[in-house]
Amino acid sequence: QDEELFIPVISKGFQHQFWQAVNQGAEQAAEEFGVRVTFEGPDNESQVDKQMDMLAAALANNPDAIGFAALDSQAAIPLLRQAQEAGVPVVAFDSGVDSDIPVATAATDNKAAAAMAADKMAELIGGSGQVAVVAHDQTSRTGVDRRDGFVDRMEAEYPDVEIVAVEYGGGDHLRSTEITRALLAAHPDLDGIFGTNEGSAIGVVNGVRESGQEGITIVGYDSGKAQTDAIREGLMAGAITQNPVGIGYETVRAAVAAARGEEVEGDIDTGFYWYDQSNIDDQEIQAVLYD
Amino acid sequence: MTAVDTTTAPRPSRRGTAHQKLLAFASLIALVIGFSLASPNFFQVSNIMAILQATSVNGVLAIGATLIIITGGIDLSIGTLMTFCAVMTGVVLTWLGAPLIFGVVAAIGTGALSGLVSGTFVAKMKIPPFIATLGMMLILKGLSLVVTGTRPIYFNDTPGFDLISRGSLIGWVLPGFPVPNGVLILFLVAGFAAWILSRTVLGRYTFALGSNEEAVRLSGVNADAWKMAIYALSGAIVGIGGLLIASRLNSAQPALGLGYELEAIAAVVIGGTSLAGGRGTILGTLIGALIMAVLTNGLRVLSVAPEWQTVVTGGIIIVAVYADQLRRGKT
Amino acid sequence: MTAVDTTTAPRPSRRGTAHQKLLAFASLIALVIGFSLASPNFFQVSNIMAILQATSVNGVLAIGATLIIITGGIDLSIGTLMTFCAVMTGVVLTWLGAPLIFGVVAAIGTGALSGLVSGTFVAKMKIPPFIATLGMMLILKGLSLVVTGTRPIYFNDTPGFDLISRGSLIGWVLPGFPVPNGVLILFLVAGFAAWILSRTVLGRYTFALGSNEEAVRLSGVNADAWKMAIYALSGAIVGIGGLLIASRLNSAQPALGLGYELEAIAAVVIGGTSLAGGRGTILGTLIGALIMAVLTNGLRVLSVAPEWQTVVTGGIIIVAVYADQLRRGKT
Amino acid sequence: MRHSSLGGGAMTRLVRMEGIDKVFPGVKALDAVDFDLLAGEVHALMGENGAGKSTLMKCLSGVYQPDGGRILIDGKPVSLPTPRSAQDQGIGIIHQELALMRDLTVAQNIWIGREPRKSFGRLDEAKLNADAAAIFDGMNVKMDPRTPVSSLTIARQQMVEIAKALSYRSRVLIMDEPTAALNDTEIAELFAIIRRLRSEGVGIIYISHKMDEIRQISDRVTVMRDGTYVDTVAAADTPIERIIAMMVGREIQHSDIAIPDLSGAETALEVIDVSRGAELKNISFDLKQGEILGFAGLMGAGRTELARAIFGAEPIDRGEIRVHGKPVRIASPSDAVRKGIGYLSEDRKQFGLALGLDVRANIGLPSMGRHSDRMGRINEGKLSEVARSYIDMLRIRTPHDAQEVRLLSGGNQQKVVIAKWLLRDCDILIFDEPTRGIDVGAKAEIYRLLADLAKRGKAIIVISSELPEVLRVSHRIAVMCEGRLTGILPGGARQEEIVALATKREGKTAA
Ligand SMILES: Nc1ncnc2c1ncn2[C@@H]1O[C@H](COP(=O)(O)OP(=O)(O)OP(=O)(O)O)[C@@H](O)[C@H]1O
Ligand SMILES: Nc1ncnc2c1ncn2[C@@H]1O[C@H](COP(=O)(O)OP(=O)(O)OP(=O)(O)O)[C@@H](O)[C@H]1O
Ligand SMILES: [Mg+2]
Ligand SMILES: [Mg+2]
Repeated sequence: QDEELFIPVISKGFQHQFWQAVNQGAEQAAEEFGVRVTFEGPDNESQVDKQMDMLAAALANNPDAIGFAALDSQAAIPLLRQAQEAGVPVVAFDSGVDSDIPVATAATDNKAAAAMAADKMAELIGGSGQVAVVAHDQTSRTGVDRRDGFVDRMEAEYPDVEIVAVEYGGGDHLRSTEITRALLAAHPDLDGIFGTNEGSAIGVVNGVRESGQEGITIVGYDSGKAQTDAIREGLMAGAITQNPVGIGYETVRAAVAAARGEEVEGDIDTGFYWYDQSNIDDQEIQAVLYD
Repeated sequence: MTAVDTTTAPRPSRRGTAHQKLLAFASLIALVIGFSLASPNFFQVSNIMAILQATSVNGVLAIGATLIIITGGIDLSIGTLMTFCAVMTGVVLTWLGAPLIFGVVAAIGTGALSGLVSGTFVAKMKIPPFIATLGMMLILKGLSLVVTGTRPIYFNDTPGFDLISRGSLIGWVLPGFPVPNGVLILFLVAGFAAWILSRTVLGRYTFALGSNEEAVRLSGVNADAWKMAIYALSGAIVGIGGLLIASRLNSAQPALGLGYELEAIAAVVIGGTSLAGGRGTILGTLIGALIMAVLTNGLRVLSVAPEWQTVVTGGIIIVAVYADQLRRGKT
Repeated sequence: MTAVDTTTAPRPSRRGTAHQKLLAFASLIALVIGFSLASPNFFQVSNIMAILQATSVNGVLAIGATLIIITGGIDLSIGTLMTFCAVMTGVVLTWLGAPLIFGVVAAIGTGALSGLVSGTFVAKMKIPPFIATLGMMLILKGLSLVVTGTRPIYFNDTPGFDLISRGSLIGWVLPGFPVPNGVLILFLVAGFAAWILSRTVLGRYTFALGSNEEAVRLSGVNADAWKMAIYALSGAIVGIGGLLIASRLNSAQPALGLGYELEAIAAVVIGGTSLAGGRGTILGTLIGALIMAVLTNGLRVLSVAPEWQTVVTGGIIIVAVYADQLRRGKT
Repeated sequence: MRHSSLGGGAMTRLVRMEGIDKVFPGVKALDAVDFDLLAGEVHALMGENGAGKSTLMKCLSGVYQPDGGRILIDGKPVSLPTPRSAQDQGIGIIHQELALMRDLTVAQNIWIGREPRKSFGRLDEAKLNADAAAIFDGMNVKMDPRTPVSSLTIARQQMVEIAKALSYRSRVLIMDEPTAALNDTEIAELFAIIRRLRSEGVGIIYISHKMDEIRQISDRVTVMRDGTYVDTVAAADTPIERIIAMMVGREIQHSDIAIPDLSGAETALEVIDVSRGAELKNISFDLKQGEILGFAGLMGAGRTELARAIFGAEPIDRGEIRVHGKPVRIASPSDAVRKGIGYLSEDRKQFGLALGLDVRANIGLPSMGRHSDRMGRINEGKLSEVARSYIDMLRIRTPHDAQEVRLLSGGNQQKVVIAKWLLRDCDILIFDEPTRGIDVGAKAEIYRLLADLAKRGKAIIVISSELPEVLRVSHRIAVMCEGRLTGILPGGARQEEIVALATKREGKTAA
């Protein structure tokens, strides 16, 4: 290992806090293992082909291993195969890649996490009532999984809870705010709203705050200062957080190991957590929050 | 018979501007009535306030766009400039801890400066506005991320900042009429822009440049300088939009803004301003922005499936502009 | 000396179109050399192929956009139309299980039809192209989601579909020269479009409409019909782009496409086509698309931070067009 | 011979241009041209289309920078880098190509750049309109200063340009073909204004292709040919023929019209009771093959409207049009051309030319079908060949057939429009102001050409605001007034008869 290892990390985005936290974890690991890491991702989670171009450019740089969060794993297979042929190990992260090419996967089970949000929501509104979802994306893997995880669990376990609407704000804070206000107008008896990522959740908080309506239970996803503040203030009941820093760290750690020809663990579950006013200051939770 | 007589030939009735505004207004009213009939939840004070609030940012951006479009230009950097102005406000207020008013100055100043840069590209370097502002759109988008380190800046330490858009001065004076300040600011900006356009030299040159730039130049006017001034003014107005969105989100979100420019331009054109330049009104733009906001809100209140919302919005934009064409008797 | 003599005055060098292309080409070469010096990994066969592959979709879209822009129009629906065409291919091939060729027909046919609709809006209903295609952009975006039920359609059951873009016919004939079929198709489309523009009546009218539509109409030409034909042709070309992207991703991704139109238009303008209409070349557009692809790829290979990539791209778009203006001696 | 007899007098010399050169890509537009202007004189600048008149004046008004030579004002060399700097030197210009802002009102156009202001950059709209009204009063023209320019006809726009130029109160006033779009009464008004300015000591440079005007108004005449200075002469003691000879450098053949016997000719076009709104009222006439029907009338009489209606460019409310005896429905210009009707518009810039395209493409525009194969491939060689033949025939001054039309002089652009309709070879041709901006030599050619076309059996309508022109070419003369056809006179009618019909209002007889 005389030469510094080079590990490009291709994520699903870079502008969101979540991805920045992943980046942070990756950089932590890079420093620890003395490798060089680059981090990039497309502007939004629909740009499947842009991600392909990024992967192609990364491969051109003769990397020692690659971290990759596939927007669409099927579409990526030819390039992944190319990596495999070139002897470049691939570590999948965030959501998995439906293929045996990646040597390891560091991911959150988004569906299970969203199902947990549904459980909490149902509990908080007393097992019955009307609930709406402000999702961040209608087609991306994370958007679909979180929506479905939430909706399916509600339908399966809580027959008295009605999902009255699912709207998509693209993770844009302002659009999600606008959506929330329309939802509040359209459903005067609404009890709770689930925002499926940081931007959506903050938008929901904003919209509810602006409308001045009381008694809406808000459940969020991911962290960021606005969400933790809202939870402390009591505006938001609680949220699911993943462990983005851990994801980034584990991805790079596995990549380094694979590049050095060491044994790596195939499935690295980085976990998810529910946090609310009661546990937000716990050390375990604080470790996975970012702002 | 002298030449004088020939000029008294029957003249075609001027195509009434009053009439024009009436029609855009009619579309708006039709939409409102339609949605009200379709859902009892639509025409409620709180929802109307939501719609007005939703109009505020896009409305201000659209007013900025109107100025540029009347000169015959276009501005694709509106959305990301808005964000960049919000970011600069955050830098000044949160990072430097300066008093509120400096944040306002920072937003408007950043907007004006960036507008001036775009204006220089267009006027001095003769880069087509579409490209100059496309480039600016990317530059500003990147800069927002660079400056913030891709992290939002929160205004929690600046008390009162969120009141800029959310408070209600009017509601304070006239309880029961809780018009948010954001909307008040929209109308103030609209009034100011309308005044500039109709009463000042700058406004005159805005129309003149859009009508025939070469003629303006041949008349000995320093066309470049005036054009740059218009771009700077438009940028300053976009800066106010940045202030409004920052206040509404109580934070500067660096990744926001892409796509807002098309919404603003759509509002402008629905309001009857010609993309060819030389013609347009602020009142029309306001109505256009309201139409967009009512449409978006109404479709959501009706719980139309999101993908169909997109389709219907696209269709209505086309229909609204077509109605405008029909009225002008172009087809 | 009679007036007749003056018409045979020494023939000046025609304001060199050759020269023009040379300059845009020079920018391209400069970029390539710069990146090659900056990183040894840039100028490698595999990376060059990656760049060419990345050019193929945007290049085809940009060629479609070139036709519209020469008529003095603009097409914002390119990106979402590309996606819609890919989706319709998916419907035909995967859902209906039709043979490959029908997928190709579906993509091109959908594109042509949609182009015809846009063309009708513009030519017959006199809706400004910016707005007509903005509406179409939203409509098509929504329709792609509606048709697919927001899920991608995979082409796993259509063997050979991915070869449309990924295979290499050239590499098969000339091993060691593995130019992907996508690139081959790009060049075929470019050749065809260039032929249309320079040699056919349709091409002549494309330029004429962009130069002075009213004069074309008053020359007894059925301007509306020709314009619609151009929009349909452009749509068909975008359909080929849809085919290419579907083949590259071996799937039809219904949410893709927004924003691609601006990239395509940027390529067109960098290539020297005037947004005012009446002037432009396909070769220029090709070079413009290559410049964009080299730039994006090169910055990535250099591991420039993504936010700075955006800033630099914006800056280079402006500089490239400014260089073009300087050469034309406009400033 | 360079210095005119007037030059040495007591009058002050306002402008002196010495050895001015100007080169455009492919064209040496000016080659060492000298010119001078005295206070209180009208100095006519003459030359064929493309001789360089407009270019010289653009150098004097700060639009172009000369490549060589110098300009002296009041004897002092000056540089005029911008239109503004020329204005500051007291030089005003009416450009040949109208340069108005269509979306602004008349008054706003006139005062652009010099708006009366109140505090805070606010406009004083009332003063603006009042000042504009005062200028029109002084011109004896009735015009509402609040009218948007876009609703004015070309002639009215020309009036606005003149008013604008006057508003500068310049010491030097350049008029580049100000009368090209005006009728006789308006020209008379303009001349009155010019004479008044001259008496006030203003120096006026006057460009026109109308020879009779030169006689009437100018003191000295400078002639240019092919970008070079030819001579400056006193107008009073130089016969027009001499000036023409200096301009063209060759003889011009005049041919008098012979009115053919068309009794046996087939009727090509019948217009029956065509009406639209207030613009066209119950118009009926017919036109035979081989006939040239002139249309006379005052500005706004509705001749252009009628032509556009026949051509399908504008709808008609009522009435019928028959071509070769068959009733036809013409809903668009393409219908009209298919039926064999061609229309040459009076406004070449807006309606006649694709300025960004080359000469060849413009000439070929209506005839693409005939120069392409079934697959739509253009036969470039053939097209270029015919384009060149028309360039020669009409003496279009262009370096080659691939020159952008926008770079040609105004008159040469007009010839391109003519060429395009000649090439289309329609049976029925409507020429609206075909010689606007065209020099004497070329005019004669065009008159001959019209006669030739008629001889070959074409049916031709010529709309012209120049009575001598109508009289010169027409076999019959139709006269319109306020949207009505007030009468059709035989060729060779007297001018007074035409004027009487042109002013014959509804319900009254001519004043
Ligand atoms: N910008 C330009 N670029 C190239 N050539 C030009 C340009 N402007 C004028 N020319 C050429 O210069 C010559 C002189 O043109 P100019 O307009 O001065 O003629 P003119 O005497 O005013 O003719 P007309 O009587 O037709 O108006 C013409 O051959 C014309 O084609
Ligand atoms: N002085 C005027 N003021 C306002 N409108 C006018 C005036 N003159 C003409 N028009 C408009 O133009 C119409 C007819 O003009 P048209 O161009 O057909 O006349 P023309 O006989 O061709 O005269 P010319 O082309 O010389 O102006 C009128 O019915 C009127 O609508
Ligand atoms: Mg001239
Ligand atoms: Mg006329």
